[in-house]
Amino acid sequence: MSGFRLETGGRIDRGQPVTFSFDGKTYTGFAGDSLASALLANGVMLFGRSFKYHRPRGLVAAGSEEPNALISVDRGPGRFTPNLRATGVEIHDGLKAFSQNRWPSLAMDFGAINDRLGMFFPAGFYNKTFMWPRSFWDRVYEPAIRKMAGLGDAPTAEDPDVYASTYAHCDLLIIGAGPAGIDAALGAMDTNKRIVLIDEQDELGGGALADPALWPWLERSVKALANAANVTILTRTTAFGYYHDNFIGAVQRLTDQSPEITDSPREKLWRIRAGEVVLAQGAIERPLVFDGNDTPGVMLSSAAKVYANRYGVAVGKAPALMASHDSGWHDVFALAKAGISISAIIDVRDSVDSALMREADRMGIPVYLNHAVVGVRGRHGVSSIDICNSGDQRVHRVQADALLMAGGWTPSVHLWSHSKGSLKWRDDLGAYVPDVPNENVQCVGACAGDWDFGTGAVIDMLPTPKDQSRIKAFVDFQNDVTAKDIKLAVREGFRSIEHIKRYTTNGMATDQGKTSNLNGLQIASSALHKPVPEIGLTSFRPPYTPQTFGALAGHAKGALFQPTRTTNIDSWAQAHGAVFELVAQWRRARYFPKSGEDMHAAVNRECVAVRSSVGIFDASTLGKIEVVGPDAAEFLNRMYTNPWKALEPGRCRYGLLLKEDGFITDDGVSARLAPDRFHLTTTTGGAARVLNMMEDYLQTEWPDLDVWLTSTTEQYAVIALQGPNARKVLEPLVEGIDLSAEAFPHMAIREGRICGVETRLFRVSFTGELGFEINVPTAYGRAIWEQLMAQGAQYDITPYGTEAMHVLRAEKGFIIVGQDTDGTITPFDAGLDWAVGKKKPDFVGKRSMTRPDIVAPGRKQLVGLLTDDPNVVLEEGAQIVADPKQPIPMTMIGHVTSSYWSETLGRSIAMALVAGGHDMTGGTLYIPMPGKTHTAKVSGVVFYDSEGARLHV
Amino acid sequence: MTRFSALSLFTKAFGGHQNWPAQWPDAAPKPAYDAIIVGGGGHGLGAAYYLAKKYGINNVAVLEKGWIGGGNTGRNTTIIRSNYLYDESAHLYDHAVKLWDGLSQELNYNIMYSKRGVMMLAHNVHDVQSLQRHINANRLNGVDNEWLTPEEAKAYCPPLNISPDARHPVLGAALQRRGGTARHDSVAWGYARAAAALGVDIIQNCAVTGIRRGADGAVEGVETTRGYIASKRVGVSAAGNTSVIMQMAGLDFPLESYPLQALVSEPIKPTFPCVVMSNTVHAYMSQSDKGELVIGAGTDQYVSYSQRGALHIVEHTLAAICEIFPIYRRMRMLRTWGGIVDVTPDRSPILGKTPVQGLYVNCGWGTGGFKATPGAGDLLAYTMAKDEPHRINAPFNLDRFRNGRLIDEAAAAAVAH
Amino acid sequence: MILIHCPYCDEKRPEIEFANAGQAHIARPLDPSGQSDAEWETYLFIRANPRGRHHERWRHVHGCGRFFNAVRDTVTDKFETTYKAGEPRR
Amino acid sequence: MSEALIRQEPVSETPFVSEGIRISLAPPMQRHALRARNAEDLERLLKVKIPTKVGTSQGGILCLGPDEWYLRSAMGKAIPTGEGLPLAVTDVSDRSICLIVEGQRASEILMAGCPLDLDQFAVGRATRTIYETVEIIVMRDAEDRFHVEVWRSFAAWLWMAMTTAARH
Repeated sequence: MSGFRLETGGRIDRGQPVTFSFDGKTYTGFAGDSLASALLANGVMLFGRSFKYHRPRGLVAAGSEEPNALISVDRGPGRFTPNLRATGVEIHDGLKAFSQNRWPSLAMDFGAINDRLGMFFPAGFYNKTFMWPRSFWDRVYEPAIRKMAGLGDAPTAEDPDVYASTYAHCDLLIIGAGPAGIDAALGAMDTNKRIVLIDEQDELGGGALADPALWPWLERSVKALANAANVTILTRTTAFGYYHDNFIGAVQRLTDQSPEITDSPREKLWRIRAGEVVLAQGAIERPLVFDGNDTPGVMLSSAAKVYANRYGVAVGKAPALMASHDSGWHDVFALAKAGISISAIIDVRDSVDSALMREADRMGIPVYLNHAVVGVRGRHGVSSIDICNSGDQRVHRVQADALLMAGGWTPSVHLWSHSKGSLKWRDDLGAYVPDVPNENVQCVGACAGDWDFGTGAVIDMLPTPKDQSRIKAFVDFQNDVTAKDIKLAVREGFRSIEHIKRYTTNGMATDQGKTSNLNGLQIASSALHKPVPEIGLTSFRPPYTPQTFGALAGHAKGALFQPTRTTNIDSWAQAHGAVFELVAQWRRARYFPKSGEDMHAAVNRECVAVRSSVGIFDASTLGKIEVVGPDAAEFLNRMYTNPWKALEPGRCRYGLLLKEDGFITDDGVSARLAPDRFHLTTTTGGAARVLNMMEDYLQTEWPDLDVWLTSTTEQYAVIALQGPNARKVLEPLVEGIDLSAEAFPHMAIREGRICGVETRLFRVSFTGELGFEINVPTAYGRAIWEQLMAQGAQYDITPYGTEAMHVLRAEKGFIIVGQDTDGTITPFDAGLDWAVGKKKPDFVGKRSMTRPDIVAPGRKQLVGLLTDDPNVVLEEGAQIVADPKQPIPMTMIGHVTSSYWSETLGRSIAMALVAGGHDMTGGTLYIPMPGKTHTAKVSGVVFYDSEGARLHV
Repeated sequence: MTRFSALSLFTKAFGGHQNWPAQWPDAAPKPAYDAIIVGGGGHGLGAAYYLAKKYGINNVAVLEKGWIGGGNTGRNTTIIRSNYLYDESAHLYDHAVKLWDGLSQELNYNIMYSKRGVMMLAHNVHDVQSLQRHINANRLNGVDNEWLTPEEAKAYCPPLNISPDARHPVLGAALQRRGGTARHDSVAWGYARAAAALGVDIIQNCAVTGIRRGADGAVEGVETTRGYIASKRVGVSAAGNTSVIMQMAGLDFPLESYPLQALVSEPIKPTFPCVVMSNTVHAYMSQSDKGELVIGAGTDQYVSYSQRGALHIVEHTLAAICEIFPIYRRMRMLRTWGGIVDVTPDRSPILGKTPVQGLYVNCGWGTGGFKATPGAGDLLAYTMAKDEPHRINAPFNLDRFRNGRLIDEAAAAAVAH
Repeated sequence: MILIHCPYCDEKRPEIEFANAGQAHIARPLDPSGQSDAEWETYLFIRANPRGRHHERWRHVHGCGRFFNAVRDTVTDKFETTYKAGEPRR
Repeated sequence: MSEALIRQEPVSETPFVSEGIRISLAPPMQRHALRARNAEDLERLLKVKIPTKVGTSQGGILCLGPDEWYLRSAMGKAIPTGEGLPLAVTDVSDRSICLIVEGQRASEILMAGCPLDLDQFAVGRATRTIYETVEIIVMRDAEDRFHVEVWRSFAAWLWMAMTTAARH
């Protein structure tokens, strides 16, 4: 009643025994066995439990279409993989496999109670119940449903394996290395085309692997291809998706077949661009739909042939065949030749090719034409079958320990359909075949419907005298979809095949309907009394078979996931204990704690140092753009809100950039180096966006302007030296620049040398103190920084990070775009009226600022906030109300954008966007927080040195 | 309408489930209706249902060019939440969340609304500020949303990687406990069944090919592949295809349609208890009741109606998922699919009247329409019934693109300095 | 990943080198201040979004850096042609 | 004094060597972005021949776009700025570093992350392109040698990505 190893035959290496385990029990197979064939050879028929009813299930197929035999493999910590098909797992010494979806054991599964209660769980049952009492859904029903569902267990530890990825290019990509694919490769081998031949199995051959007569040809062909310099062969590789313009995704499995765990990649993603694609993916045999067709031991006849001829395994001692197609006859003849005794051939047709009859007769196999299997005896394996004469309805029993199904063939048009090639229905095949291509692609062999398997009858399900509403005739084995589920769906008004699929879940299991879609269509067609082409076909979408997340992520893991950009000075900060933050793609030093300091203490110290002596800050991440050409000033004048034409060379200006919708998108201080050369700065996160925006206007709107833009963000390391002692630190190191206040005023730029290195030295300040920003070629950034640190030691120079920078600028009321603005703020809202050139006829965003809502009263405007309790530091993002006593939902009139403790002022400060805020100065606002409502007075945004006396020294 | 219950399931089981009636009749178009909804997704079917249920307009047809629920309703990642920043958005989405609660009972159809919580991750200081702002605004708007430390986030969602060494470390999260998921197909089917029971005609395989307007410019009816159908009230709820329909009425819209992909893993036993979203890393995920990990990918960059996305989008999405949840690296992608999302300039929807009398629109939900389904349906129905918007959808008018009163949630999450 | 013919590089290059830049042939008004609110709205926001033949812009940002125009079918995603910025609409 | 200052490079100055592949940091050089409507304007300024076919190189000058060139020259060579002329010369010497990728597997390693068909990329060709998400300029210097220019802050990532691919 179960499978066994044949004395001879197969492509396995009988000299190489392999020991493995399944559910803790040790078995032996041979090198070349799949887990399925090895277990079958050991008499194992029961492989798993079905999704919904937990019915015992055995093998249906021998390839990647297998719906039932899903197992988990454990290769050690973090290397647990659920839901693998036993048919695709190559055995190796020490392989540990486990069955799934059963408790406590595969043979005795409590979940099988669902099968007994199956009549209450038809398709869509969950829509109809579990609604009362209402609160039970979240707490009782849903958790129970979730626990019953699912297949294998989830992994619980991080996968230690690595994955690789690559692009590849070829002139001819052949997918599928059965006889048709190999012929295509041989035919093109002598051209100068670069050919890639891929196949999902561990060796080339496809269907030929189960046909010993073809093995000599196969060996010759594989050798020829392997020796051809222009042919790349990828085995264990699944082409899973066909994307635009002949771009194919494929995953190659590299290490799972090996007993050793190494650090080489487990799988590799191939992203292949092909000139021409040949699809030779073959066809998949269709099961037949009848009561008991899911009993372990009922399988595809082609699979039985694969087990016998490729693996040397008999699926039973006396299998019977249930056929509607000639191919099954040929398969059992092959089994008979391999020494397996066939108990009967049953065919639903009333006549078949006389040659088949003669051959069966010659082999002494009893034949029952015009008969159908109507029942299968045995729970964990087949013991006998009941067959019924379709004419006189007489039932009689046939002894058999396995039942093979031959229901015809379904061409594998998955990738063809991914590529948006059209399909046409062929009544004679009962299948869709490729029609008009959408890419440079052709289908050859069985996937084009071109095969020599003979012919067959196209039926929805086997005829039966039983009450069809009482039998379980499965269509989708894994998802437990029966013929009556499909009929129920139709009865309930689901008429589109997509609806039927979704309502019944037919074809939505991990085998993606490879064995169930066409049977489902036929049954729906009968139920709807409409021909199949009028019902349509569910769309095929990648992947062809399930693919590992890790493989699709490729190398992008850990540090390779996304680049972390660092400045030239970053290594110094790291060495000096900086705490970092991530800003856009950059890593920036946030503060430099001394031993025992928390962020608060460190930031206070850093701020005080800048105000009282001198601080040093790495500003290298600021975006920089060099704008060069005779029309440079004209261009900037059109882009920015401010006027630029009159700016003298050697001077700087704060620039405010809007999008065309009138809202602030970026800002920065820029310098005119020469009449035709500007050095722009942007925010850190805005660098790429601003350059792209400027290029867009320049290339598209104003192509007549003679001006060019070059990103210089990474050309310069930028060191901000800020504080009353900044000049003293700098002076000894600089050559060729007079640093005196008269010669080098605030908002000026000079070129010269520092420590012998060329520098663009800005006198600018984002802190309100005397300050310089030293631009030097990036490679010297750290060296110059260290020179400044050494020179500044006498002034106790203090490195500060982005957090202190934020506090210092907030004390001065300088905004940070993206924090104090949020993409809906105009210059007027932000109190930056002064930065808008009133006389300019146009600039980007100007027109939008006169739209009705932008000029309407009540817009949110940037103000300062001083809490009544100076020790309260408001939460950034806290909401502001005028009336704290109102009920929820409250009318919020604004929110806190920036808020800090100012050590310099000995109190908290905040900035906020408040509706009509510019007219509220001195008024009291409320900030309701959990447990306490804070009060604050509206102020200007400049909290420190409002005259700017400290700047101009 | 046969009432659904455990009892009816039980009794019908003994009849072999032979006598369940159609959940909605497959209607043929009548010559005229009091109102027509173009688009048989959740939003459109919901609008038809509420027109009949709440606003007394029962002579309604829903015209669907394919099969109901076949557009974005059946192609999304089913996330439900309302923790939006701006008052307008918070009110709009919270209106929907309130309707989600109890919808199964109201429709007598289990749409499997699962309040498992939606967690949004903060990966940098800017994210923290942005989420805090959301939480504060939500609190005063009466919308639940709370801050979790990394450890609390991990306790709520154990697969989360909170290592500070991660490329995008988790600095905290905002959790809306009322957020969650629902079963997308069931929403369409449940509304269809309930609407049909109130007299609404659900007409599938009926594509609108033209909009007929009278001499006064007002809508008179629609041309379809199944003939002309008259109605003085036409509501368009056609997601990605809105621009095409609106052009039939001579209206150009501020919309662009992009492919959006999503994917699921093979089903596994319960492992992922909530919904997690990360805007910085660009990934979001939940686990369906069937056991599949449901993952949203990004949009492709170009306008397309092909429902076909690119591989590199999937690569980036799964790389992101594997960074946040490294235990799933060996999981396998089972199925991918694509939808067509219509996106407005401020990425907020348009829901209200149009310049054409009698023509109403509900569109522009971008990647976030599913969560709004009951609310959008109700508000479209209100607007069509009263010929004026409800105060909740009044701000989501077309005029905002002219007067500048945009509702730009994405801009508020804004740029980093 | 679609292949895009860059009219400046004169070869087909992979999509990830490019950035889509929205609908083509929307010229910025020469005198924005003379635009009505409705005209300005049309310029800023109204888009054809056709199902079928679509004029769009791309920038070969990780290539030659140029913006150019394309005609592409939005149902098949196939390009009909691409041409340089400034050339007449095709 | 600059001789005394240490240049800090973002990747190791020790080459990565594995079977069929060597990846090393090129010595410092000058780099200039050259822009003009007409190549002749640059030729007049620089007194050298400027290649005009996009994607090619000649004499250390890469034609990256219809109005964009990339000049690589030895340290210390004076490059005029062209002030007042209808063109732009911008010093970007330190913006990038150059990785030299050489050996039989050079194109294979590059194609691990670069979507171009580099096996068909003739010697002398040069173009800006991308390696996964990072922009690079790739030049084929010889049959088995490529120069890869990458912005400094991305260099460490690119080094790691390419050496990882090479190990695989």
